[in-house]
Formats: sequence, structure tokens, C-alpha cells
Amino acid sequence: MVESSNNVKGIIAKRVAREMNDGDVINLGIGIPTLVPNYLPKDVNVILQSENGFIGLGPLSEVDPDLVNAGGQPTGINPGGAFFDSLFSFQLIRGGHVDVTVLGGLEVDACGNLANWVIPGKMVAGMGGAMDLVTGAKKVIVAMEHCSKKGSSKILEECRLPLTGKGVVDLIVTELAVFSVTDEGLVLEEIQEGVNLETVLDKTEAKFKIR
Amino acid sequence: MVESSNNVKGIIAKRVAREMNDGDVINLGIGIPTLVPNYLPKDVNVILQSENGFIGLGPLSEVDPDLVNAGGQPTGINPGGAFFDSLFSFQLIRGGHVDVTVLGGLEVDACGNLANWVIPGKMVAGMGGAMDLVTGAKKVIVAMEHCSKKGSSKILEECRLPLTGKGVVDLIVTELAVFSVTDEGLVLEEIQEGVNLETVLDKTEAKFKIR
Amino acid sequence: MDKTILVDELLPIFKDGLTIMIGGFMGVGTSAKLVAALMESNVKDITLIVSDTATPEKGVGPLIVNSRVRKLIVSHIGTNPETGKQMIAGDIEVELVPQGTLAERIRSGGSGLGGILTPTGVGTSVAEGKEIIRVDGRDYLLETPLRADVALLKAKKADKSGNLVYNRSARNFNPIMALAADLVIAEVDEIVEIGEIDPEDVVTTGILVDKILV
Amino acid sequence: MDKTILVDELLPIFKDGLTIMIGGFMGVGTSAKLVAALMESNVKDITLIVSDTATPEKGVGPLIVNSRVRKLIVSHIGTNPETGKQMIAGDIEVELVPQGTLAERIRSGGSGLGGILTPTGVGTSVAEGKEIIRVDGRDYLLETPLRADVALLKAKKADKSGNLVYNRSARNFNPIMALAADLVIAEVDEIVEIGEIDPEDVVTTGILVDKILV
Repeated sequence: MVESSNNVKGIIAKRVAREMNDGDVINLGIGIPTLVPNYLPKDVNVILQSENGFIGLGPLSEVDPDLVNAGGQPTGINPGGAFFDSLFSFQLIRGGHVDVTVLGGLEVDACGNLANWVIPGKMVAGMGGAMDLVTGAKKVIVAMEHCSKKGSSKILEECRLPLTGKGVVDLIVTELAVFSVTDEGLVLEEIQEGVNLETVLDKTEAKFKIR
Repeated sequence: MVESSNNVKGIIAKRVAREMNDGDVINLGIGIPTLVPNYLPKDVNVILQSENGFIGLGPLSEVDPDLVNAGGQPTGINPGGAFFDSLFSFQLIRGGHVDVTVLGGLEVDACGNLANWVIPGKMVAGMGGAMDLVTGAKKVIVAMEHCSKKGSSKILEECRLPLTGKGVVDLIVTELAVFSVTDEGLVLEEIQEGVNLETVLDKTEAKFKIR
Repeated sequence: MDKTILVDELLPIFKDGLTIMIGGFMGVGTSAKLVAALMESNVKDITLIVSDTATPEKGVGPLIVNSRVRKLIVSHIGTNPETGKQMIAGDIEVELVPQGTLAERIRSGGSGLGGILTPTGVGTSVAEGKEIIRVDGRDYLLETPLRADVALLKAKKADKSGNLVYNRSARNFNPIMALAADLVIAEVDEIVEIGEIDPEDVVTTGILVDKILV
Repeated sequence: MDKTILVDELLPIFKDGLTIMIGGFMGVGTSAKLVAALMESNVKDITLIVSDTATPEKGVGPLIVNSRVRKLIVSHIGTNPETGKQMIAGDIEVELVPQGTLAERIRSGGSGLGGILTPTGVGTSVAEGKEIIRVDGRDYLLETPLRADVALLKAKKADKSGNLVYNRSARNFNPIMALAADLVIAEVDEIVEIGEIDPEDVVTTGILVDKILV
């Protein structure tokens, strides 16, 4: 079961990695998005931005309790990186200086709306930096499992949970398929290997066009 | 004539210096205000802010073309100083982190209005940082000669030139007198040594109360 | 002017009902000593402005766990379950603010601005009750300034005039909070003589810092 | 990815009618080489965003003297008499902006904001035609963002990824202009390998810098 879940996460992260271009400045949310760098081709070097205050997030070398990623975990900084305060960090994020952000989602809909920060009466995590990221990054990719743990589609005709951002999502990557958000709604761009169209249709509440 | 003008400037600067408290953060405009530090008592150490980007303006030591004051002249920085960009500099100024600013004036009036940046059709210097300084500094002192070169009062019932700031002036120091700006208009706080009240009344267009 | 202070001298400063900003992100860059002093002072009904409530043990977590906070202005509470519990029980009032907006509001409060226009939160519940202003064909939320009575910072090093240098990602909210409170207190690991920090390296100028706790 | 560029490669970039931001204060922190390249390129009708027009010989002064600028967004022109002369003759359009407001407008343009509310200029001619917004009982002017096609910066040192470090008061407007233009070009005195600038010392991150002229 754990094996299978890891598998699913890997499939999603691997597909997201193909969206990255050499030199891109990327901000990765916690969860599946953090796996993306593991699947980057060797000739694609990206620069990771960490919204808690630096550019050049890299592998952990020495442990310094003052050097953590946006999930609060110990991390490293690559040569060429830079530290700054939270104000400057969000100037970069909101100002369009981050090329791609990859985030998890609770729900995404056909208008590119994203919900991932609160389930009323239940989970109130807070939006953290997510609202700024989806508003400011040039490209917003939602990387998530296609269905909830209860088996219901997370890709909806219209989000029911409170939104993180309105009309902000560019691409949705799940273990079943890849959708782009266009002015005419969702477009199925790809079906993941070993998945058939019927499964995608069956598991997707939102209507979508097929490219 | 030059001698006499220098004398006048010295009288004004000397009186302004008495307004400074130990530890104050001060921003000085060009002209008479820059003479103020020469007259500070030994036990009054002030910290000079330079709006082009540093704290701790000090005497010139080595000449570095990249270290100038807000008038563009070579200057020095004292130990304990700090460099920053123009954005941060004006955050300090507008945010009330500068205790006193001392500026020259073309006209000041009974409402505390100040005009010092433009004479329509004639001189258009631009406001530079003056509008931010008079808006943001905790105390605004205008240090200027009492009358224009043509002999007319620069302390008016109402400014005629375009304003630098509305209701911003706290204290006016000239070679003849010191006025405070209160809710009830100008109050004559002091007459400079060797000057009599008749002269002040004669040379001042604005009405004022006598403390 | 010696700005150094001992913990005992801090205690009378802390009073019930104060608005306090505390630097840090997930507890990193939060002054453990100043939070401990707050705990020791037994103050309550604090309005706390902070990036997140970290964990129950870390950062400002203990202030939450021990019910010292009446109102919280914060971007994330998910890592400290106690915050959500008190929020649902109605024991603590929580205003959730996007992290970039929180930074901007604090900077506005410290920079004499009346606020900023941000696109963040447009079309979400964050926009409720806020003025929407259209500039150049795009909608923005008017977000207003935040200030505090006291800001508690954590830095790596200070000189005796209060110039501060931070360590790595522990910088986060500390430099902007230094602008936005009536009284600014910094815990530092090391204090050096004036002149020992290069003016190019200073991140927070000493004119913003009132007290230093080593 | 090598960002270094030669003066000759710059010339095709400069086109008539561009909006250009140039760092500097009274010519200090203005790239003399990049201004010279602009002169050499013979471009005209520039919209120039700059702190001041320095003197006829210094900073951006030569661009004014040689009538390359059609519109100027600036806080001070008093030290370059040529600017005032062209302004009165109607040869150059001048928008005078308080220096702190100019900095804020550039930062807004580079930070995705729709503008800021500032008390600076309320009750003066600067307020003419601007929206006045009342927050907490005080009036503020809504000041809108500024952006440029190109920003020309001057720094002391760069690494090959474009991280910049400035020298003393030559920093001024350069770091915020780095945020607010589609193409950012920096002249530096010295270029070093990636890793030679401590991440704590970087003032402008290399992700903002497109081209480096040594």
C-alpha cells in the first residue's frame, strides 16, 4: 500500500519534472512537489526558491538549525544562492520572478480555481505562502492524486472548498492524466502510461476536451 | 557681505543645534542645515541619516567617489553606520524613524505649510526627498533667512508658492526669531540676541502670538 | 548608550493585552529566550502577529499552548494542532493572512504607508470585507498596515548600537518587524563593539533596535 | 549560462521609444559605460525613470543634454540646468515624483503590487489627478506602479550567475530597479566565479539580472 502510494507520487512528480526548463526559477510546495527534482533530466538545472527566505535550495550538507526549507526541514543552499527576508521573498514571488510553482491541491476546477488551504469545520492549516505563489508565479502546476482517499474526483466542475486562488492554475498533473486549463475549460493533454481514457473519464467529475 | 551672510547662517544653525537631543536621528537638507552639527554641544551626539542610502554620515576621511551625501558631495561614514538602498532609506524617513529633519524654505506660513521646491516659471528644482522628509520626520524644523534677497518676509499668512508639505512644520528658526507652529497659528518663542520685537514684527508678514 | 538588557529587566515591560510581533518561520529565527521571558512574565490576552504558530514546543508554540494569546494574526497554523483546537473552541481569534500580504502589511506599518494593493486573495475569502481597487484593468485588495507595541527579534549578532546581522533562513520576518513596533527587542548570539560590523553587512540598522538581550 | 556581454552586443537591444530605468543618485551608482553605450546607439524618444538628472556631464546628464529623452519620471532636476531648459521649452515632458514615492512605485512595479498608499504629497500639487484614500482617519495618495523595458544598473561586483553586491552609497535605486524591468543589465567593476559571493552578502539575486557588462 505504501509502495503503491509512493509509486503514484513518483509518477506524478516524474511527469511534472518534464515541464521544467533549464534555468527556471521554481518554488515547490510540500508533499509530492518536493519529489520533482529527483526526476529532472541531467541537462535541466533549475533554481529553487524557498519562500522562507532564499534562492538556491540544495541538498543538505551540514546541519544548521537556521537553514530550513519552507516545510521547516533542514536543508542546504547551493553556490550562487542568496538569503533575504520574507518581504523580499514575496516580492520575488508576487512580482513574477518565479517561473513555475508546483503545489498540491484538495480540489481544482475547470476554471483553474484551486482549493488547498482549508476544510471548513475540519482542517484549518492556513494559506501560508500559497495564495501569493498561485497569484504571482508565471506558471502554476497542481500536482496531486486524482481522487481523494474516499475515491471522489478532486477535479471538479466547480470547487466546493474555499479557494486558494481564482483562475490561477495552468496545468494539472495526476497519476492518471495531465490537463491544461484553457479559456474553454479543461483540456486533456496526456493520459499516463497504462491508463485508459475510460478510467480518466470515470474518475474525473469535471468536463474536459480531448486534444 | 559674504562675511555677514555667513554670520547669519551661523546664527540660524547655532540656534537649530539647541533643538537636538543626544541620540536623535537627524536628516539635514542642503544649505544652512548642514552647518548644524558644527554647533552641537559635546554631550549631544546625533546620528545623521542621508536619504541617498545610509545612516552615520560623518566627516570625510578617505575620498571614495561612491560615498556622497544627499547633496552629492564626498563624505564619510561613522563606525556603527549602515548602508541601504533608496527604498529602505525612505521607509525610515516616512515611517517616523527620523527624529528631526532640518530643511531650508522659500516660504512658510501660519498653518505650518512649507514651500521650497519650485518657483513656477522660474526655478524647477524638484522635490527630491523633501516631501517625504516633511511628511515622515517626527519633528520638522525650517532653518532659513527671515526675508528673501529682495527683503520680503518669507513667513507668510499663507504660502503663495506650490507646497512641499501641508501643515508639516513644527519650528521656524531664522536669524531674527524662533517661531513654533501651533493649532492656533504661529507663536514667537524667542527673539535672537541683539534683535528687538519691532524688527521681528516689521519683517514678518504672518500674524503671530507672543509667548 | 548601552542597549543591552537582562531578562529580569524585561519582565516589567510585558503587560496584559499588548500587541506583540515575533519573528520566525516554523520557529526558526524566533527568540527562544524572549518567548521564555514572556512565559515567565505571566502576561495574557496578547495579540500576536507572527508568520505561523510553529509546533507546540517550538517557536511561539508555548504561548499558544499556555493560552497567553487572545488574538492571532498569522499565515499558517497547521503545524500546531493546539491553535486550531483553540480556534474552533472560540478561545482564540484567528485572522489568517497570506504570508506575502502579512509581510507587506507589517512593512506598511513600519514605513508610514496607509497600505498596499495586492492581487493576492482576490476572489477568495481573504477578500471579504476589504476594499477592491482596480488599477490598469486588474483588481487588487487594499491591505492595511499592521503595527505592534513590542517586536521580539532573533539575530545572529549585534553591535552595541543595535545593528543586526542574521543567520541564513532565520532572517525571515525579523527585519520588517524591526520597523513596525514601538519597542524593539532583539536576542542575539553575540554582541560586538561598534565598528566591528561592516556598514555594508548591516541588515537592520541600530536606530530601529531599542534593547539587546545576549 | 554565461550572462556576460560586450558593449557591441548591447547596441541592438537599445531601440527608440524604450522605457529605461537607470540607477544612481547624482550620478553616483550610475553606470557610465551603459550610458555611453546608449549614447553610441543613437536611440531617441526614451522614457527615462531616474532619481535625478545629475549634472550635464555626469550620470544620465549626457542623455538629457543630447536630447535623447522624451519623457522623464524623476524626483530632482535642479542640478542639471539643461533639464529645466528643455522642460520650459516643451522639448521634454517631466513628471516630478517625490523620491520616496518614486522608490515605492518602482518596487510596486517589480513586486506585483497595484500600488501603495502614501501620505507624501497630500495637499500639494503632487496629489493632482490622484485618488485619495482614507485609512484609519488619515488621507493617503494612491501611487501606481512603474516598470521599464530595460534597467541599467551599476554594481561593485557580480558572480557569473548575476548576484550583485554594491559599493556604499552607490547602491541607491539599483536594487529596486532590478525587480522592475523586462531586461536587467548591470555594469560591474569585477566579476567572480559562482560561489565566491557569500549568500548572506548578496543584495540583488542573480535571477533578476539578465546581462553583465564588466
